[in-house]
This record gives sequence, structure tokens and C-alpha cells, in this order.
Amino acid sequence: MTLTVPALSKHPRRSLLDRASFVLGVASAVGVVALLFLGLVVSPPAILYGETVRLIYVHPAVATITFVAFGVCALASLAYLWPRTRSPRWDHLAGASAEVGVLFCAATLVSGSIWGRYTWGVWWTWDALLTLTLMLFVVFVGYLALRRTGGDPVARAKRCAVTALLAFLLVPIDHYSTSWWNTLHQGNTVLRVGKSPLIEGWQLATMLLSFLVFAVLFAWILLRRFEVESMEARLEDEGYVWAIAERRAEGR
Amino acid sequence: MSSPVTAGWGYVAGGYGAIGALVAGYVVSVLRRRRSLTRRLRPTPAEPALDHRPSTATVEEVP
Amino acid sequence: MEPVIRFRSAVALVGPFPVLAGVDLDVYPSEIVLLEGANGAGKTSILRACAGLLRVVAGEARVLGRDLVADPRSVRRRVGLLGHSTALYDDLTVADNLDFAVRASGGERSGVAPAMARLGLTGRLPASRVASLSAGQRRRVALAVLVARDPELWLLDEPHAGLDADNRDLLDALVTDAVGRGRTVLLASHERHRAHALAGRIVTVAGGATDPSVPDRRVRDAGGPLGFGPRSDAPGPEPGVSHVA
Amino acid sequence: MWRDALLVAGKDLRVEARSRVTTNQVVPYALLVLLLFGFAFDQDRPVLAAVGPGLFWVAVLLCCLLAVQRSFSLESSDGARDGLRLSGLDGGGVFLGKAAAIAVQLVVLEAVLAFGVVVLFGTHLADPLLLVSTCVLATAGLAAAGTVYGVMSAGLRVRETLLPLLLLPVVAPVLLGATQAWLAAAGVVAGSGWRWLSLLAAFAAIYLTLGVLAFGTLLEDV
Repeated sequence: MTLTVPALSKHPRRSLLDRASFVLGVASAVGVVALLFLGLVVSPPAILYGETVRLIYVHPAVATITFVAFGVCALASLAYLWPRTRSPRWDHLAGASAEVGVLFCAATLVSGSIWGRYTWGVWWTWDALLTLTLMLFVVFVGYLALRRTGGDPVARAKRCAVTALLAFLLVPIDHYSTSWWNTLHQGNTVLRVGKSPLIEGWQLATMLLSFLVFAVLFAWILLRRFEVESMEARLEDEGYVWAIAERRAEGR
Repeated sequence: MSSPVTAGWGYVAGGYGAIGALVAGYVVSVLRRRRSLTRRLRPTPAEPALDHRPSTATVEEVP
Repeated sequence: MEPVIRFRSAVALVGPFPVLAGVDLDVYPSEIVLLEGANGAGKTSILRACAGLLRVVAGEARVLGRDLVADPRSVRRRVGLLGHSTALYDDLTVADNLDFAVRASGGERSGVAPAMARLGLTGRLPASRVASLSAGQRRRVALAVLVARDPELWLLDEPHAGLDADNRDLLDALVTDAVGRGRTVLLASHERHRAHALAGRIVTVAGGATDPSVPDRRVRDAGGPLGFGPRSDAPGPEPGVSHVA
Repeated sequence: MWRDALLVAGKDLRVEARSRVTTNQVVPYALLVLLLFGFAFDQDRPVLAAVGPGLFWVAVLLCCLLAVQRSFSLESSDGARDGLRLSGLDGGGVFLGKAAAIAVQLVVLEAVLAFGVVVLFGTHLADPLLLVSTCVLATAGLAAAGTVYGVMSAGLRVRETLLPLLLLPVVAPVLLGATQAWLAAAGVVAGSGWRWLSLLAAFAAIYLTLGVLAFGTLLEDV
């Protein structure tokens, strides 16, 4: 009697993913080195901020990646909840991107408050954007806690998907509530810089490079973390086949 | 107050250091977890590692 | 004849543990089938799976014509499960509990009064809080819910446990009545004597699966259309009827 | 769905009427919270008066947490959760029923707390229409969000600690909006309080719709 157990997750094809993440890995390493070189050595200090302007090469990029990561998590959760596109891989992607998002969110908050200490003389201000980022951090830490609760993997995945969606819905709500409240932030020269007149030449080039480098770095980390998540699921999954065999042996 | 130019480096070091430490620490932990998982998932030699296994694992494969 | 329950190598998981590891089971209308087996063999899990509470992840699982693998919730209102836990609210009175349970599952309130009478829940009982009842009384209230709802499929998990002698007779009578009305009963019990007297067919459960090595034993014809020979694809139980000690 | 909602809400409130947990335990707890705030600000009346609305809503938030935990502890006893699943009630109905029951208890709490804030802190409460409508919208949002996270953490072993971690940060906008609206009502903060009501309404709407859609699947799995 054949007893078929659907593997709860198809494991990622080795060749494509491995090659991609290897390339990304090398690219992000090279990018980081170039960014450090450009940011710390080549680009001149600004008049007003002095050397701390160099933080502009990391902080905004990290902050943007945070929102991208949480966005990926929300989209993956939505895909998992939608019956037609439901597959455990979306759940793995959501879990991976949430964890990476929390990492970058922590980096944003730390580097932001260090920079705030210099420019505003205070570690923390109840500014709209800072509050929103901190809110997101706390909410997604709760999400990660929910991911580790045990039980039926399908149930866990659904719980996490709904929480992730709710957490991401927090972004617009918080954005309005805190911005009505007050805002000290410099506006978008810090967060999303288009062609900003405030900085040009090397500084601008380095800044744009920073977005690219951190995007590549994010993609690489996410891919690796996604692989780990899938492998963990597969391990758990393979356990079922053995468990079923043992269970039946119990009966004889 | 030391001149803004020199004072700045302290903060720059702090900012870069913080982000670097967080990201690097996390990357190391992920890679270590990945290596240990690949080892634990090493299937029996008869079966090539990480091949395209059929979407359903049938009991037959269990000795 | 479309079976009420049709399981083919059904697998169900609780977390990582496969409580059901390949169950084959057929139950036909108006039949009383007894699941026998050691503790932890999977009897309760089979009952919960039939009620759609336990998700069947592999194999085939059809109850009352509904595919449980696809949608476990589709069959719930037509099934009654009497488990170890009575699913009653301690703070509510017996009457409130019965009223809520029946209306929540789509039944009419009219069924409550006769059920209470039938189960001897009279006098001060209806108005007293469930928390103040004894275990036996609580089971009678849970049984009353089942009687009031009168679902098509009765799933009884150790129904006799905790009942005194005359309540057990009452239970047997209720089950026989139900089958008389065309209901189907699947029960798990360790009360060998009573269960064998009640059941028309016995299926042994071991290791989370119906044990093919032990053929289904026919006890006696428990009324209802039973005499249709061994099940088409299951390992053929010997046709002769022998009273199992 | 609405019939199911009424049924479930009726059941929850009848349990509350019989067991009197909210009135005997949560209300005194709320007043205790106000008392603690009093100690924290060492009876500095002008400060307390100004901060009154904020403290009020923090107390409401903490009580909402208790009400949600109480509401889902009903189901965790003796297989009642399986009972709900087995009954085949519509998921959205159960959600609205439970949320309504929580909302009713919260409204009772808010009345008592408002009285407490005025007496203990001497907060001046004007513009009752704005106050009441803020309460209604905020309560709807709190009850909806509480019910969603309540059912999610209900089945888990770590629910006591997980629920606050999940719920409190998410309802922070309600705390902010409601407090600002009340401050505007009390004339402490410039600008109209009505702007904040639209925020509270949006919050409540999102959680009510998502609750109705997701509750069925969430109740489904332990």
C-alpha cells in the first residue's frame, strides 16, 4: 500500500538559486568595499554636518531596505493567504523577509539615533518617522515571536500571514497619526533622495551607490535566509515520513 | 566643543560600526545555520543531495 | 450504497506527530461500528477526523458525501461528536448551554425540552450552573445536546465512561433509537461487554491505522442493511458470524 | 452571519452576567490603575488634570487586554473551542459576536473610568459629543483588534505573554488618536478633535473587515 505524504514544501532548485545567491554574495561584498571607500575617503565632509554627513551613505539606504523587507513580507503573506497561490514557500519567504526586515530596522534605529544625537543633540525625538519605525520594529518582533510558536505548520503559517498583513497595515495608519501629531524630520532629503539640490557630486554618487549596494546585500541575505527556512521546513517534513513509519511499527 | 569636523568622526564610526556589527552578526548566524542544516539534510549516498525530489515523498523510500 | 464514512489511507498530523498513519475505514448508513484498540492507537483521532476537527493531510476522507481533505468544515453541522470534553460553558446553566449549543449548530430550540426530559435533566438541574454538576451529569448534558441536535452521524468517544448502570442502559437505548431513525454511529469504547452488545461490526485500530492483519469481526446483525458481504476492497473478513468473546 | 453574531454575543454576555468577572475584577483593576497614576504623578493636580485623558486611555487599553483574555479563556475550558468549531457557526459571525461582547464590557469600563478621571484627576471634560463619539470608535477598534489577536493567541501555550506583545503596539494609534481627540475636547490641544476621529474610524474599519474575513481560518487552527 503506497502511502503518499505531500512534502509540505518543494525545496528550492539547487542550481538556479545557488548560482544566483553566489553572484549576489560576491556583488554585495564588492559593493560594500566600494561604498566604504567612497563614503569614508573620497567624498568631502559637508560644511554644516562635518564628517557626520557620511552617515547619509548608510542610514537612508538601511531605512529604505527596512520598508522594502516588510513590504516583501506583507506581499508574501498575502500570496500565502490567497487560496490559489497558497504554497508553503510564500510562508518561508514571509518569515525570512520579516527577520531580515527586523535586522535592518534595528540598524536604522541605531544609526538614526546616533546621527540624531549629533544633529539634534538628543538620542530620541517623538518624530513621525522615528515613531513609525520603532512601532514597526516592535510589531514585527511580535510577529517573529508568533512564528516560533509551535503546532501545526499550516495553522502557524496562517496566523503569521494575517499578523504580517495587519502589521503592514500599520504603516499608513501610523504614518498619518504620527505626522498629524508632529514632525521634526528633515523631509525626504534623508529618506528617499531624488535629484536633491542639497548634495551633489561625490556625495550624491555615493548615496545612490549606497541604495544599490544595500539592495544587493538585502537580496543576498534574504535568499540565504529563505534557503535556511525552506531547509528547516524540509527537515521537519522529512521527519513526517520517518514518524509515519515509526507510528505504524508501533501498531504491529 | 571640539571643532565639528573632528567631532564628526566619532559619530560616523558609531553609525557604521553599529550597522556593520548588526548586519555582519546576522549574516554569520544565517550562514552557520545554513551549513548545519545542509549537513543534517545530507541524504543517504544513494540519493543525490538536494535533487529534484518528487513533490510527494512516498513511504516506499523508507527502508 | 454510498458509505457514510469512507477513509482510504488517511493521514492526519498533530504538529509533527502523525496520529493517523493510513486509515482505511468504511461505515455504511444505519450501522453501528465499534473502534477497538489500545490507548493511543488513534481511535479518538479517527472520530475527530470524521467530525472535521482533525485535518486529514493525505489519502482520502469522505464523510456524508463531503470530501474532508478539501474542506473539513463542510460536514460539521450534520455530525455530532461526544468526546471526553463536554464543550460546555461552566458559568452557564444547563438550559443556557443546551439552548446555545443547539441553536449554534443550526438546530431548533424545540428539540431541547424533550432531550432534557429524555436524559432526566429535570428538577433543579436545568437552572443550575454546569460548574456545579458531577462528571456523570455533565456527560448527560452533553448527551442531551447530541439528542436535541439528532445529527445524521453520531461519533461517540468512550460514551459509557463516567455513567452509572442505568444511564448506560439509557445510552444504549438512545443509540439503538438513533439507528432506528436511520442515523449512523461510530463509537470507540473499552467497555467490551456493552460495546460488543451494541456494535454491529468491530474494527481494530493500532498504530494510527486500521489494522489489516486483524479482520473485521461481525458480532451479530444489528438491524439495518448489514448483510452485504465483505467490503469490496478491504482485506476480506471471514463471512461467518462468530460471537467474539 | 448576523444571527450567529447575536447568538455568540448573547452567550458571552450571559456568561459575564453569571460570572460577574468584569464587574468584580476588571472594573476595580481599572480604578486601581488610575490610583497608581495618581501616585506616580504625586497628586500634582495641574499635571494630572492635563494628562487625565491620556491616562484614561492607557487604563482603557490595559482593561481591553484583560477583557480579551477573559473572553477567550471561556473557549479554552473543556473543549468549548471544539464546540464552537463543531457548531459550524459562520466565522465572521463568531468574530462580530465576541467583539461586540468585549465592546459592551469596554463601554461599561469607560463610563466608570471617565467618572474616575474627572473625580480623581479633576480633568475638565467638555464637548461631550466629541468625547462619546471618540469612545465609540475607539472601542470598536480596540474590540476588533483585540478579538483578532485574541483568537490568534488563544490556542497557544504562551498566550498570556504573547497577546500583550501582539496587541498593545498595534492599538497604539488608537491610544494616540483617542487621547488627542479628548485633549482637543478639553481644549488643551489646539485644532479640532474630529480629524482624529477619522483615524479611529479607519482603524476600526480595517480591523473589523479583516476580522470578519480571517476569523474563520484563525479559529480553525489551534
